[in-house]
Amino acid sequence: MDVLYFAWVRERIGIPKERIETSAKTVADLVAELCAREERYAAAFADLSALRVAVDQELTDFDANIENAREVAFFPPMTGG
Amino acid sequence: MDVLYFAWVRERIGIPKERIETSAKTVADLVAELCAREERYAAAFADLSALRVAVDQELTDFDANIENAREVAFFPPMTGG
Amino acid sequence: MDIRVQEAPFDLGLETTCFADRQTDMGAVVTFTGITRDLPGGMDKMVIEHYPGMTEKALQGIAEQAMERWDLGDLLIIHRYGDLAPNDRIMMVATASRHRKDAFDAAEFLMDYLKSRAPFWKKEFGPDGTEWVAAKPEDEDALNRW
Amino acid sequence: MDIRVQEAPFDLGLETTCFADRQTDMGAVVTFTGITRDLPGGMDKMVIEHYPGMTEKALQGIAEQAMERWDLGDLLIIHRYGDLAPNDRIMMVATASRHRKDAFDAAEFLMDYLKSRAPFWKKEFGPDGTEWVAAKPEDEDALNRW
Repeated sequence: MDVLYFAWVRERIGIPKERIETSAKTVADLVAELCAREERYAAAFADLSALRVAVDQELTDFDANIENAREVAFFPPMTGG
Repeated sequence: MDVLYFAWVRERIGIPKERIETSAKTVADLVAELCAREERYAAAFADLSALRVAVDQELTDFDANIENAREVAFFPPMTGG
Repeated sequence: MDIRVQEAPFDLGLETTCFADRQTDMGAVVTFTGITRDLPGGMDKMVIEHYPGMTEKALQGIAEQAMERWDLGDLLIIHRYGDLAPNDRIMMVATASRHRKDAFDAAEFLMDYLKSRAPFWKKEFGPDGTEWVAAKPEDEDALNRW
Repeated sequence: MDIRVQEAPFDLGLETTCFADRQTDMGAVVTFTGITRDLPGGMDKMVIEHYPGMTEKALQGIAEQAMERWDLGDLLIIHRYGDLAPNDRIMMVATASRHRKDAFDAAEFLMDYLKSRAPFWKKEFGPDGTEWVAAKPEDEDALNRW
């Protein structure tokens, strides 16, 4: 699946997008997997309350199932308008 | 004092403005005086709840004192905007 | 603060651009425009009567109230009188504020007051004759919010 | 319904004029424009990041909700991304309705949703470095009204 990062999440992790092979069932599982990988992920995901997640371009929460997802994106709260 | 009429009040009375010498103390006194004068005034002032009044260009009510007024205006509820 | 009562048409786009251009420290601009409706079987012409002298004072008073009640950087009111055709712009207001809520609330307040407290009267000329536009009870009610 | 996500500037006056011109049976047009503030010692540049694909879907969804909830004839959303200078127009919405209340409420609703639910992120470049604009708790609270 494609994993995308935006704004300071992108800056902290250092890349805008990557392809990840995972058997994670939920967004939270994926986050745990990423955090175990490298320090920069653990830093970016340190405070989940400061993050938002979209699965297949729909805003959702960290409990969301991602078993059939094509795209998961992490980003800070939006500041449009 | 100058007495002004607007919208359908002007049409019913037939003139936009007239100069009136009066000793009326309030707007209501002035209205009574005008109604006693001619049928067209009585017709225009038949339903005071459908009318608004301004004394010296300030919206007020029929109890307002007009002893020192320069200008009294009668008109239907406004429809600006 | 810019208040105009005029017979001539105004250029909505130009007025909106100029108003926004002169805001440097305001992040939010709201405009409202009232347009004569162009309906099948509707009116051919609208004539707006007003009370010269009082109109300007009423608009000035409404504008000052808005500037006092909200954190506004600027506001604009343009209101036409005289003859209008269907689809003509009758009037506009514009408000500028640092945060959007002030600009929105002030623009709504200005419109609620203009509707019922500014001395304008509209007469419509249609296929079935002429008619003075009646004030709506809900416009009077709208004032109670403020 | 017209929704545009673009890097290029837009002409606020022209967009407002065109939007108003294409309303024939709507008497009320409301616009909102967000402008980058130009403050002494403030930022030199803003960069807006967005999520291509999701942005368009989010705006479409917000617009459809507004059309369902209010009696609107039309609406317009334009939102820029990329580099903006102080005093640039970031975005605009326009709404058209028969009665002014619908146009006002729908425009406020669109703005409240755009603020917190459309995937845009603003970064400011100032004399003291760069900073991601933080979401405000009151913007999240504003959503609870609807």
